[in-house]
Amino acid sequence: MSQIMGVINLVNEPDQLEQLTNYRCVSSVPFGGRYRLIDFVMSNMVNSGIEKVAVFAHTKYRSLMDHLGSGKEWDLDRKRGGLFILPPAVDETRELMKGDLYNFNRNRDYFERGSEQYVLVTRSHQVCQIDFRPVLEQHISTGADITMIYQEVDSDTFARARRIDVNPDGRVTMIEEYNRSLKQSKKVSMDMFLLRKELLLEIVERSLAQGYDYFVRDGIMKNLQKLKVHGYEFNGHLGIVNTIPSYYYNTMQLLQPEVWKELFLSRNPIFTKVKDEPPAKYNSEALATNSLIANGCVIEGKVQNSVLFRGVKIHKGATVINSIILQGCEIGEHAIIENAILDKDVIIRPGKVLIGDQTAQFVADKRKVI
Amino acid sequence: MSQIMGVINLVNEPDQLEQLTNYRCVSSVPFGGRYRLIDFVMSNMVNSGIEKVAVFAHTKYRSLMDHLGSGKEWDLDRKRGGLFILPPAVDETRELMKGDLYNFNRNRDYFERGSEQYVLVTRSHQVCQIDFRPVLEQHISTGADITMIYQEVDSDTFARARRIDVNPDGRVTMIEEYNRSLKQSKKVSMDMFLLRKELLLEIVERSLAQGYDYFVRDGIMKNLQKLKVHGYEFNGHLGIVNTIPSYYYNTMQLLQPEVWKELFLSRNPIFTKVKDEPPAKYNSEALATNSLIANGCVIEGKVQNSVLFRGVKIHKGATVINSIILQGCEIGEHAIIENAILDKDVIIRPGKVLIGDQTAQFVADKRKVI
Amino acid sequence: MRTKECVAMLLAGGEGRRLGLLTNQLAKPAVHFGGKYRIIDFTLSNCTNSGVDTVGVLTQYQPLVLNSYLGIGSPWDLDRKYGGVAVLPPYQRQKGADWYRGTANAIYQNMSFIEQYDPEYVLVISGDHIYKMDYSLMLDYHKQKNADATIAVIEVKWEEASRFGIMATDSQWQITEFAEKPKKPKSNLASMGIYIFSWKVLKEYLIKDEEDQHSSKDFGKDVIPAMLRDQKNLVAYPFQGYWKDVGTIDSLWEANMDLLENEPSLNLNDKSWRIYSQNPYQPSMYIAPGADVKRSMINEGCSVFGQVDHSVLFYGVEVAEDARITDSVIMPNVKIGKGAKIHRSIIGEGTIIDAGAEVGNTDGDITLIGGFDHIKLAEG
Amino acid sequence: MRTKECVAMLLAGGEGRRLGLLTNQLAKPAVHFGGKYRIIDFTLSNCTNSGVDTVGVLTQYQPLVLNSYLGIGSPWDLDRKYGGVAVLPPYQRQKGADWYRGTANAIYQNMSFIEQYDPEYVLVISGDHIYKMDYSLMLDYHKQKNADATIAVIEVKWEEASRFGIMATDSQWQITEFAEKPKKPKSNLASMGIYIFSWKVLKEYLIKDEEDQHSSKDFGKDVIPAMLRDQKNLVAYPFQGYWKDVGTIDSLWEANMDLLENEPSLNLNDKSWRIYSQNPYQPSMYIAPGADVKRSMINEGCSVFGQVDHSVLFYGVEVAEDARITDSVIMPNVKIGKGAKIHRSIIGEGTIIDAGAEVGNTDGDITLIGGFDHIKLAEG
Repeated sequence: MSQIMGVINLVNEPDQLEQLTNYRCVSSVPFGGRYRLIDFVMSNMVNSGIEKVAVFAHTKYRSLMDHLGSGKEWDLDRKRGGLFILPPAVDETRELMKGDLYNFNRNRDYFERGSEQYVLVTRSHQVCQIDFRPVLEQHISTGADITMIYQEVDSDTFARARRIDVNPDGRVTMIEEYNRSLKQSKKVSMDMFLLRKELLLEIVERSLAQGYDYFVRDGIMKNLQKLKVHGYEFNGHLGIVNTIPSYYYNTMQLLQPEVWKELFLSRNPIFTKVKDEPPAKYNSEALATNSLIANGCVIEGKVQNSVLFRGVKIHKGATVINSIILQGCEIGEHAIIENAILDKDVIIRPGKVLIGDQTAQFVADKRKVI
Repeated sequence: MSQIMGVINLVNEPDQLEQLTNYRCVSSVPFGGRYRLIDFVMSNMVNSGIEKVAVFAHTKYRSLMDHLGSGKEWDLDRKRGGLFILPPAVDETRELMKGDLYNFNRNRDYFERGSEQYVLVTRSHQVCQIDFRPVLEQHISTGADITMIYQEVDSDTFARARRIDVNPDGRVTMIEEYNRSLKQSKKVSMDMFLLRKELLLEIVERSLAQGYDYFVRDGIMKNLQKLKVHGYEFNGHLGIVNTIPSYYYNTMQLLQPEVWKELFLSRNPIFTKVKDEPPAKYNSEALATNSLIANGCVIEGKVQNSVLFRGVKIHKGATVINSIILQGCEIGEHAIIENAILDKDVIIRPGKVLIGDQTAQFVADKRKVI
Repeated sequence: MRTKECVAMLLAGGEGRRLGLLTNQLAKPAVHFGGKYRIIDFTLSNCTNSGVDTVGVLTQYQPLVLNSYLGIGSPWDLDRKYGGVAVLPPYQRQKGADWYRGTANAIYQNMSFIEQYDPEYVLVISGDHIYKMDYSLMLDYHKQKNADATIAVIEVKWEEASRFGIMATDSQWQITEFAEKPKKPKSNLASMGIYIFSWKVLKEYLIKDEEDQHSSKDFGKDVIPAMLRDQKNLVAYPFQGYWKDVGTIDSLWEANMDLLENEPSLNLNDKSWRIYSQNPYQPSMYIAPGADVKRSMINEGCSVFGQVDHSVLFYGVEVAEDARITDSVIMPNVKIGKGAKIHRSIIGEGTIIDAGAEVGNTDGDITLIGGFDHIKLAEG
Repeated sequence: MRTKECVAMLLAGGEGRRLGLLTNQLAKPAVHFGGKYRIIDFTLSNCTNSGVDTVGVLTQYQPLVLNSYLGIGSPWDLDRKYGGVAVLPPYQRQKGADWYRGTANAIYQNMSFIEQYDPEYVLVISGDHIYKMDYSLMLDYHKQKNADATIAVIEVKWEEASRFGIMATDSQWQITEFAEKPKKPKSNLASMGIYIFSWKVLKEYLIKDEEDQHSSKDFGKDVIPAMLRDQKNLVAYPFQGYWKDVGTIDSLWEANMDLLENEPSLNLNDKSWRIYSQNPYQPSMYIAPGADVKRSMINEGCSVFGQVDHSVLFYGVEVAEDARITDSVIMPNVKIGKGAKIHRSIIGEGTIIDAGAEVGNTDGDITLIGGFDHIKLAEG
């Protein structure tokens, strides 16, 4: 049995995904042709042997609930443990404005009932393949109070993320607010924290008693002197996805075969909700290169440097370049789509031309007919 | 395939269940030793062949979600159709104050996607065994726009319910507000309405356009002249449960063997969430009469005219009379409980004496230690 | 307990000898088809789409893969509280043990399974045909004709008729004659191996047939002829549409190729009649720069760097640069090396084709490579 | 694919002849026990509570009830994406077909099932004992002792020792001798029929044993003695606690009665070690005014108007007024008429006892009434 219980904390998750989160929360934004963002951290937890995962839902979580269902796809539809989707108590509407620690407190039950010693608190917008078992090993061997996972990045992440400083002993000496001084450190927090359950509950209680209600800002950043916070460096591929530029950039990263392989062809699958779509169909005029194509697609035109979600239909003579086309879209004959993100079920009429810029993509809302 | 889609409408469900709904909505109030109120209407729908059921959740629905899960226990965890738990969109908090038609409108999707011609709109607090198939037959044969189910009652229901008048042709001529003029009619609405999907959507649209947002009050009562509303008389056992007196009265009704048999031993089971409790255990000093006892109970004392939920422990020398004891309660040695309703996990210390009145029961909150 | 109006019994015991290496470790209904499916998916999806929610699957030969594939039927929405999929292997009774000795005997041995649902009708189908059919319409027809047995029939080419069970009917579709693989067929109406029986009648004939020492315990050879002799009301149910027995390598290959038409007569993209299947965890397929894919079906988890023309690729297939695949069926997890050439072939699951190797010919017979094989570059 | 450290193989093929009428239509592990359970629930719950999530269940005799009872293992939380419960009946291969010819042969025939998980250890258990045991502790012990095979043992009464497989061990619990049902037992350490093997070693011995023409293909009689002869490291794992073989009517009755103590040694109310079972849809039990229930376990769906003393009632049992039941086990859906008397009996599922009828005696042998019987009032 795992010693860790997982918490995927969606309360006030940083969100600058604009139209993509009009009708859904960050965690349920479609990503990578057939997934939703939350699939990555959920699968990472399950693949690391974690058998109990709570999702602290907050707002716009209807599509998330539909996606997660009973947790069956992640083997989390268990009698003991398994998946717990914990929505906020909506009858007290003022509480929606409060910080995440307030939610943690409302869910003390979840923590107290489990026999697990450790809690892993994460967000849902980190795209990666990570094994949490070595993190626990390091946590125990360093004797840290809290172990936070970070990555040293070379370039801009295009996302909202906190930079941190780590001293040579591995201790975290500073955590900054989101993007406040972007270039000071190359170390980016992955917003994943491992700590003993008792400590977490203590932080919740102490912070709330003092009127503070944010886990990272109030519970951890303010206590860096008192608490021994260690960093765990993650070296695999990482995509932090909470802005439109980071969404586009990290999707296009998947077209590098080594990234695609690391994320999807390791021995640890990324699980997601099953759809019964037939294999993708290419007809005699299909012309597809450097693209990811999901099942249910029918390709009769040209597709280049693009990611097509399930059930996309590209009609004859149509061209799709450098674009992300979500589930169920239909691109009419001879239409041209370039540098675009089309949300689900968008219909592009024959002959239409939509061209965005590499740095400012054309984004079409769900179900739009253009 | 059924021609009916079900909607269990929890928006502003009449609730005077006091402490029992402090932490849960009406639909998830425990009832009858091992059920929750919603089990009855859910099972009735499923047993009538309805394969698609939406629950329009509103407030305090966390325990409801936990109870319903994926709908597996009702065989509603289906790829096509099945159970849909539709919470309100909590990010727009003002909307929680609005009437149910507003919710219907937000869920047009659910209605429009189904191929079913008819919608059955119900509440969750009617305890009965009803087959909806003859209701549809009558609906078609009378050519009614709306068929509403009612019962002619002899005595007070102790509940909040609307009285109606039906003329000799079966047409509903008047629907009153809750309990406004209690004794005018003996016909009580069971808050179950069958109508064509298109008509429902039309009512939603028209009412909202005029600024009205309550289904029964605005959509039906105001249109009794325009719409052909027929009554369907239900003759089986009925318990309307939305006040403390009606909760107590209708629970005690279950101690009549003919009521117990009609509700639970017909060919149509009342489905509920499974718990893995062993059979009830009676030791050498047990003395139990005229009671309902669920699995997991251990009886070492005296139980009389009472309903014990799962996992209740009655210690030696303790006495429980005319009471309803919810799941997980423990009654200490030589304690005396009479005319009481104990919510879940209440602990009564040895020797305590708690005696309520037949007309005003002693009610103990969940997890209280007395 | 509640009753079921119609219970389906799916014969999935076939060894499928004519599929050679493909059925070495696998019952025929479990053979891969159409880039994603197994053959049995089509019959099971027909059941669920027709509202038939109780299906007994009779297994006997190499059932391990099939059993674990079927599970409790969730992929086909057949995991029902009451009914659903039940796998029915042969078993021992107090009187002794029996393997199934023919299709009719297999049903006979499972009469108690059927009886528990007290059905009025029993649908008997097999797990080795590719087609989409609404059995509920056939049941309506059976009732309307007041039949004792209804047999679905399809017109086949005259020259192929002698390979099938052939029916002669009157103008009301009443069956007047039934001949199993006749040398000189009197009609081209072939049995599709899909029967609806009124259960009372079938039960009587199963018991009679079981007692008959000379019977081979087969529906086509024994039970149907016996009913005809007794002048039971047997009617034919004419079916139009795609239907294919994929019992040979050639027909399996052909049925796969049929899917590659621009408008195939078996439409897998029809949302009102989905073909359900177990979905393994695979990412979207990756098409590399320089790849060329035409007239093909490719499943998730594939990566294509080379050329694929007029072929079907199952999940997890890798096609390296400059490899070329034409007119072929590539089963799951096959790895095809750089510059390899594959023509008119069926390549079994998990096989590795080395760089530069060649398999098959651009015309003539279909080449079959079994599963988990390793094809090396021919020397010289 | 991922591997599993330990795979369990559960032998559930037993016909259980000594349980007479109860196993007419039912394999022994499917026999009802304890007011709510079937015997196999205990082993399956032990697996899931011990973290063993891959269980192959070997069936052969009358498996229909057992198969549909097991489903995909959801009641025991064993419906896993990878692993979980798999029902393994005998089957046909290309080489031919075989029924299981002994416990070792049953495992031998399913080696490919085990190998797919590439386990280090295999836990062999049977489905006909009542006990609660944490197999993970036994596995820890097996590893710590660096054993090739570990056999769980329990001290039995000396006079009963000759009914069991008896072990002699040294002070380190190393097994020095193993005798199957010895006439003159050298110890009272009995095998509980629970083995952990290192898979590599077991595999080698299964293959050897299969080739041995003289072997009866049994763990206790052939495989363990062969290992001992070769001086493999066999250790005993001493178990303390409740354990009962319920292979006879007497022992089945006794084990049921054991549950009725005020503090039974097998505690079913332990929330940290729940015994899981399929839960039929039944309401709370109803106790009428005038009823008297003492020292008993009564399941949901029962209605009691009469007297019940020191008895176990399964679901759906009706006890009419003035009926009196003592020292008995009443299986599901039995209807007991007014004034009927039942003493020291086991009444099979669905049986009807007419008003005024009497069954059993207040002392002496246990009376067994089979399922779906009808006991009428004796004349005169």
